Amino acid sequence: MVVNDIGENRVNREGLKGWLNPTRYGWERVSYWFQRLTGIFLLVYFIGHVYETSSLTNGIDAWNAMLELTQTTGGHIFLILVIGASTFHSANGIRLIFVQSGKGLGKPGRPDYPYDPVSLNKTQRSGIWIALILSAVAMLYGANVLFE
Amino acid sequence: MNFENISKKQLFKESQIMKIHYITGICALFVVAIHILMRVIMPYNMSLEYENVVMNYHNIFYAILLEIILVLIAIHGFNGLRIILIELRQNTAWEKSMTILTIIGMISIIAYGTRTIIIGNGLEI
Amino acid sequence: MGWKFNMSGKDNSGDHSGNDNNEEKIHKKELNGPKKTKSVESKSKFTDKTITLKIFRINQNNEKSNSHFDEYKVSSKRWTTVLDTLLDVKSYQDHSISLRYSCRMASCGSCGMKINGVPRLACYTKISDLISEDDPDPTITCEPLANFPYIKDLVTDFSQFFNHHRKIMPYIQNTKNDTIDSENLSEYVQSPEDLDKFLQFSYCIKCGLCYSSCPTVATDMNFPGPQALSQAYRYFIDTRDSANKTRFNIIDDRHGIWRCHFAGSCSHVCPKGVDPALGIQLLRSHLLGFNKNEKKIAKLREK
Amino acid sequence: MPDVIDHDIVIIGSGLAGLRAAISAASVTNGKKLNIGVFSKVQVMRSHSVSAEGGTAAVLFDDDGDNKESHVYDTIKGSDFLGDQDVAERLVDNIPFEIYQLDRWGMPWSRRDDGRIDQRKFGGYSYPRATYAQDKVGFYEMQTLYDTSLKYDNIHFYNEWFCTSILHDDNNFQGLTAIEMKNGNFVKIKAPAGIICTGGAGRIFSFSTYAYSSTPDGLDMCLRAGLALKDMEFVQFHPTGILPSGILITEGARGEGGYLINNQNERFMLKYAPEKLELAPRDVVSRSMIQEIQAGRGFEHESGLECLKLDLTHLGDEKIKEKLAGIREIGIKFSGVDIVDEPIEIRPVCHYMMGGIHTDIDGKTEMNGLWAAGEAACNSTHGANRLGANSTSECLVWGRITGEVAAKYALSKKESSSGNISITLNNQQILDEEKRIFDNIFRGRGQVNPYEVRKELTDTMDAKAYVYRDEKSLMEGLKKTRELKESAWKHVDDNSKEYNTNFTNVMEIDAMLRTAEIVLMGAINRKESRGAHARIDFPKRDDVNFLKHTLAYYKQDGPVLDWYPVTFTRYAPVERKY
Ligand SMILES: Cc1cc2nc3c(=O)[nH]c(=O)nc-3n(C[C@H](O)[C@H](O)[C@H](O)COP(=O)(O)OP(=O)(O)OC[C@H]3O[C@@H](n4cnc5c(N)ncnc54)[C@H](O)[C@@H]3O)c2cc1C
Ligand code: HEM
Ligand code: SF4
Ligand code: F3S
Ligand code: FES
Repeated sequence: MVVNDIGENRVNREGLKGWLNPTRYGWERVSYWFQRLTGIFLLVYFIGHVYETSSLTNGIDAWNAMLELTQTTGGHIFLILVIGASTFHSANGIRLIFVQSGKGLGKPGRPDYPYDPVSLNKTQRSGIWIALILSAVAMLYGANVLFE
Repeated sequence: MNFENISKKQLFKESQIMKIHYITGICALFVVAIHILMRVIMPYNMSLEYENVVMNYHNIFYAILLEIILVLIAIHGFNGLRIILIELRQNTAWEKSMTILTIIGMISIIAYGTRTIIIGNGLEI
Repeated sequence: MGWKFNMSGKDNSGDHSGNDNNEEKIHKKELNGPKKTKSVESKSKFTDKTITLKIFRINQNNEKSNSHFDEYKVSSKRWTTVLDTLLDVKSYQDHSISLRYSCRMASCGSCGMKINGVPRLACYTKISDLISEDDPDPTITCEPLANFPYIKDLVTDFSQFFNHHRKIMPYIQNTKNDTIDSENLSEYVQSPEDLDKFLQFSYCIKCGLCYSSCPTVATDMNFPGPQALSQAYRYFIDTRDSANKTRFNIIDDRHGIWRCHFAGSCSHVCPKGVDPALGIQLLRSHLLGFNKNEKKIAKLREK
Repeated sequence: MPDVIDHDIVIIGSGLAGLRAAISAASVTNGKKLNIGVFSKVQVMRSHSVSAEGGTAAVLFDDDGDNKESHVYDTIKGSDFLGDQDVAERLVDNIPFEIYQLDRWGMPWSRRDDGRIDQRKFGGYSYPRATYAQDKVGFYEMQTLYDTSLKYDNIHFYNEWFCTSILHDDNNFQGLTAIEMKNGNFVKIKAPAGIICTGGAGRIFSFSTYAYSSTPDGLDMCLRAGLALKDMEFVQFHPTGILPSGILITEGARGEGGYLINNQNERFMLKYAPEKLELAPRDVVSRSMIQEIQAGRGFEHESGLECLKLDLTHLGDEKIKEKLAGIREIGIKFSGVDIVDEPIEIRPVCHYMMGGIHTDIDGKTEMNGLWAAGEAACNSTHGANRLGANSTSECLVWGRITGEVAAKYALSKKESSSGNISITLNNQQILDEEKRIFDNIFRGRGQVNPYEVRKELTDTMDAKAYVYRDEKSLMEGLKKTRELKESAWKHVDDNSKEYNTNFTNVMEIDAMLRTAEIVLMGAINRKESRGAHARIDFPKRDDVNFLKHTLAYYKQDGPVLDWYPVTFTRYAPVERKY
C-alpha cells in the first residue's frame, strides 16, 4: 500500500478496501462504486468482444466454433449482465457528466441546521434510481430476446 | 515530503483528457445504440449468422460505424482504467508505466479490431 | 429596529404569533400568558444508561499488530456526548487514552474520529442518538479517523491534510487592492447575495471527516481531498479574489480535482453542512468554462 | 529535529492575537524577512478563539452618528472606571483599520443590502457597534487570519507543541522550552523576542464557556519567570450559558432582540436596568439573574442547577436562521431546544478573564524582549468588566501592535549584532525546568487522581468565586485550593512519550492551582464591589481605596500582592447606571 515517509506502522489509509466498500455513506457512494465496477466489467467485455468477433477472419468454421462457445446459457447470462452494466453505466454516466460540470446540483446557500447537503438532493437520488431501474428493465428485455 | 506534484510534464492537461473522456462516453452511447439496434432488426440468432455478419461488414457505412465505436470505447475504457490505476499508487515509475500500459492497450485493441473490420470487409461469402 | 426598547414590555394586549417579524407586535408580546411550546425531541425519552465504550489503542512507535481495543463501562445521560464519555473514561478509569479535543461545541474540529465505523465529531455525537432504548448492552466503538496516519490511540497526524489545504492557496489574491493604508479605510462592496455564494464553504472547521470518508483519498495521497478543493472554490468564488488562473493551474492536475468522482461521501459526513461535493463540482464547472460570467470582481467602496 | 530551534520571534499561542501578531511581524522587513515561529499546544485552527460568536466592536458608521468618543466612553464606563483610558482610546482608534484589513483578507462579514459591512447591537454600547459575521465571528476571523498567514513563508507553525517555561537572563527574554507532543521531545527554542498570546484561563471554573484548552499555563509560565499578573480577581460571568455544558449563547442573541425571562414569565431586566434592559453590560445582567434566581424565580434544570430562560421565539424563523443559525444549532444539539419554538434555559457562566500578564500600553511586559497580547495580556482595556465584542477587538489591535513592535526590536537586535544574534542559554534554567517537569511531574508519585483534583478545584471556584462573593466563601475556597495543591496528586500514569495528554493535563492542573490561588487572593484583597467583582460584604464601589490595579507576583512561598495605578485621561469616575 501507499507508504511514504511516514513509515509502515503509521499508515492508516483505507486503501482499495475503502473504495470497494459501498455500504456506508449513502446512495452516491453506491453509484460511484457501481460506475467503477461496471466500467471495468465493460472494458473486460469489450476486449473479449473484439477478440470474439475477430474469429470472423478465420472463416465460417472458426466463427461457428466461437458462437458455440459463447451462445450458451452461461454466455447469455453474461450478456444480460453486460446489458445491465452498460445501461447503468451509460445512464449514470450521463448524470455524472451533468453534475460534474455543475449542472442540476442546486445552489449553495446559508447552511441551516440540520444540514442537508444540496448536492445529495432529490434530483441526484432519483437519477441514481432511474439508472438502476433502467438497467433492470434492459436486463429483462435482453433476457426476453436471448431466451425467447 | 513526498508531496509535490509528481507529474509536471503532461501532453494533455487533465481537464482536456477528461473532456475527451466525457465526449467519447456520450458519443459511444449513440453509436453503440445503433450497433445494438442492428441486432434486433432481425431475430437475434439470425443476426449472428456468419453470412449476415459478413454482409454487415461489406456495408461500408456500417464498417465505419464499427471503427468509430472501436476507437471511442477503447479511448474511453482505457482512460477509465488509467484513472483507476493512477489513483492506486503515487510514484513516478508507477504512473508512467500505467500510462504507457493503457496507451499500449488502447492502440493494440484498436489495431486488432481494425484488422477484423478490414479483413471482414474483404471477405467473400 | 430602533435602539431604545419599548418600555411597555409588560403590555398584555395583542396576540403573539411565534413567527412574526413585525416590530410592533414584538413589543406587544404577551409575557404572562401560558406559552405553547413544542419540543424538538422529547426530553424524557432517554433514561440514564450504562454503555460499553470500545476504544482503539495504538502507538505509532510500536508494531501495528500491537494495536487492540480496550473496553470500558460508563454511564450516560440524555445530553452526554461521546466526548463526555471519553473524557470520563480518561479521568477516572484509564489516564493513558490519548485523544484531541478542545471546544466541545463543534467549532474547532479537533475531535473527529470514527464512531461506530463512521467519521463523526465526538463532541457533536450524543450517546442517545447512537443507541436504541431497548438495547441491553449498548456498545460504542471509537477508532481513529481513517486516511490519517496514526500517532497514538485516537490521535492522528493531520500534517498532510493541512499541507493540501495550504497548496491550493487559500487566501485572497487581489493584485489591485492587496495593501491597505490607514488613510483610506473602506471595504469591498459585496452584496449579501455574493456573500451567500461562498459563506457555506467558509464554514469548514477542518475536522478532516470528509478526507477520511472519501474513496479517492483512501488510495491517492496526492489528491487534495474534499476539504482543500472546496476551499479552493470558496476563495475562487469570493468576489474579492482575482486569482482564477493560478488556482486552476494547481487543481487541474493528474491528481487534482478530476480525481473526485462525486462519491458524495464527503458531504454525507460533513458536520457543518459545508457540502464539499457541491463546491468541487461547481469549481469544475468554472474550470470547464461553463458559468463563465457568474463572477464579477468587487470594487472598493468610494468614500 | 535539532535540540535547539532558532527563531527571530517566537509567538506562543495561535489564537486571534497570536495569528494577528504573526502576520504583522511577518510583514515587517528591512529587506530581509524575519523568521517567525508560532507555537501552540493545539493545532492552529483548534484554538479557543474559534468559539467567539457575537461580534467585534468598532466604530464604522461615523456617517450614521456613531463616533469614537462614545466607544471610548462606553468601554470605560463598562470597565467601572478601572480601565486605563489611554489604552481604551488606542483600541478604539485602531480597530476600524483591523475590520477593513480583515475584509481585504477575505473575512465573510455579514453585509447590509448596499454591500457595506453590517453591525449589530451589543451590551453596554450606545450604538450598534458589533461587527459580525453571522454568529461565528471568532471562527471566521480565525479562519481568515490562518489562511492569510499561509501566504507567508517566514511563518512556521509548530502545531501541538506544549510550551513549558520562559528562558531568560536576568530581565532579557531568551527563548522557551517546549515539549513536542507528537513524540514527547523536550526542545529549547532561542529567540531574542517573544509574544505571549496564550489566551484566557477560564477552565479554572467548571461551568465555563471556554474550550478545554483554555488553561492558564501561559500565565503560569510568566508568573514563574517573575512577571506579574494583573487584576486576576475580575472574572466575567456571561449571562447566557446553556446547561449543563456551559456552551455560550452569544450576546448577539439579545442584541438581535432576545428577552430574558423568569418563571413568572416576566422580562425581569425591566427592574434592574430599565434603560438598556437585556443589553446592559454583562456584570449587571449576571447579577440581576442571580438575584432573580435567589428570589425563587428561577427554573430548575434537569441537572439540578437553577436557571432562567432566554426567549427568542418572537424574532421569527427567518431572522434566527439568517443571523443566529449557529446558536440555533447549539440549542438543538446541546440543549435539546429549538430557539425558534421555545425559550432556552441559561445561567451565568464563566466567560472571560479581565486580568492577565501585566503589560504597558504597547503590550510590553516587564521583561525586555517579551510582549503579551490578547486575553492572556492585561493592558487594562477592560478594567473591571469587559464589554462584549471588545475582546476580539483587543486581540486584533494588540496582536498587530505587539507583532510590529517585537519585529522592530528583533530587527534592531539583528542589526546591532550584524545578522547573527547569539544567545547563550542559561543551562541551570533548563536543568531546573527539566527537573520540574520530568522529575516532579512525569516521574512523580502519588495516589490522588489528578483529574479528581481538577474537578474539585473547578467546582470550588464555581461555588466560592462566582458572580457574588464574600470573605467567608473566598477564604474557604482559598483554603481548599491550598489543600488540593499540597495533596499527593502530581503524577502521570501514562508513561509513553508519544502524544501523552495525561502528562500535559497534569502540567495544566499544576498551573491551574497556582492561578486559582491568585484569583482568590486578589478577590479577598479587593474589599469593594466593582465591575464583575461583586462582594456581598462590600456592596459599594470604593474609589478611595481601590481605584487601582492588583498585581500578583509569585515568590518562593506563594503569591505576593501589590497595587498599580490606573491611567486617567478625560473621564472621572461616576456612578454606573444602565
Ligand atoms: C464562547 C466564547 C465566545 C466569545 N465571543 C466573543 C465575542 O463575540 N466577541 C468578542 O470580542 N470576544 C468574544 N469572546 C472572547 C474572545 O473569544 C477571547 O477573548 C479571544 O478569542 C482570546 O483570544 P486569544 O488569541 O487571546 O487566545 P486563544 O484563542 O484562547 O488562544 C490561546 C492559544 O494559546 C495556546 N496555548 C495556551 N497555552 C499554551 C502553552 N502552554 N503552550 C503552547 N501554546 C499554548 C493555545 O493553544 C491557543 O492557540 C468569546 C469567548 C468565549 C469563551
Ligand atoms: C455508453 C456510454 C458511456 C458513458 C456515457 C460513459 C460515461 C462515463 C463517465 C462519465 C465516466 C466517468 C466517471 C467518473 O469520472 O467518475 C466513466 C468512467 C468509465 N467508463 Fe464509461 N461511459 C460509457 C461507456 C463505457 C463503456 C462502453 C466502457 C467500457 C469499455 C466504459 C468504461 C469506463 C471505465 C473503465 C470508466 C472508469 C471508471 C471510473 O473512473 O470510475 N464506459 N464513463
Ligand atoms: S468540509 Fe466538512 S467534513 Fe470536511 S473538513 Fe470541512 S467541516 Fe470537516
Ligand atoms: S467523497 Fe471524494 S470523490 Fe469527490 S464528492 Fe467527495 S471528494
Ligand atoms: S472538540 Fe471542538 S469540534 Fe469537537
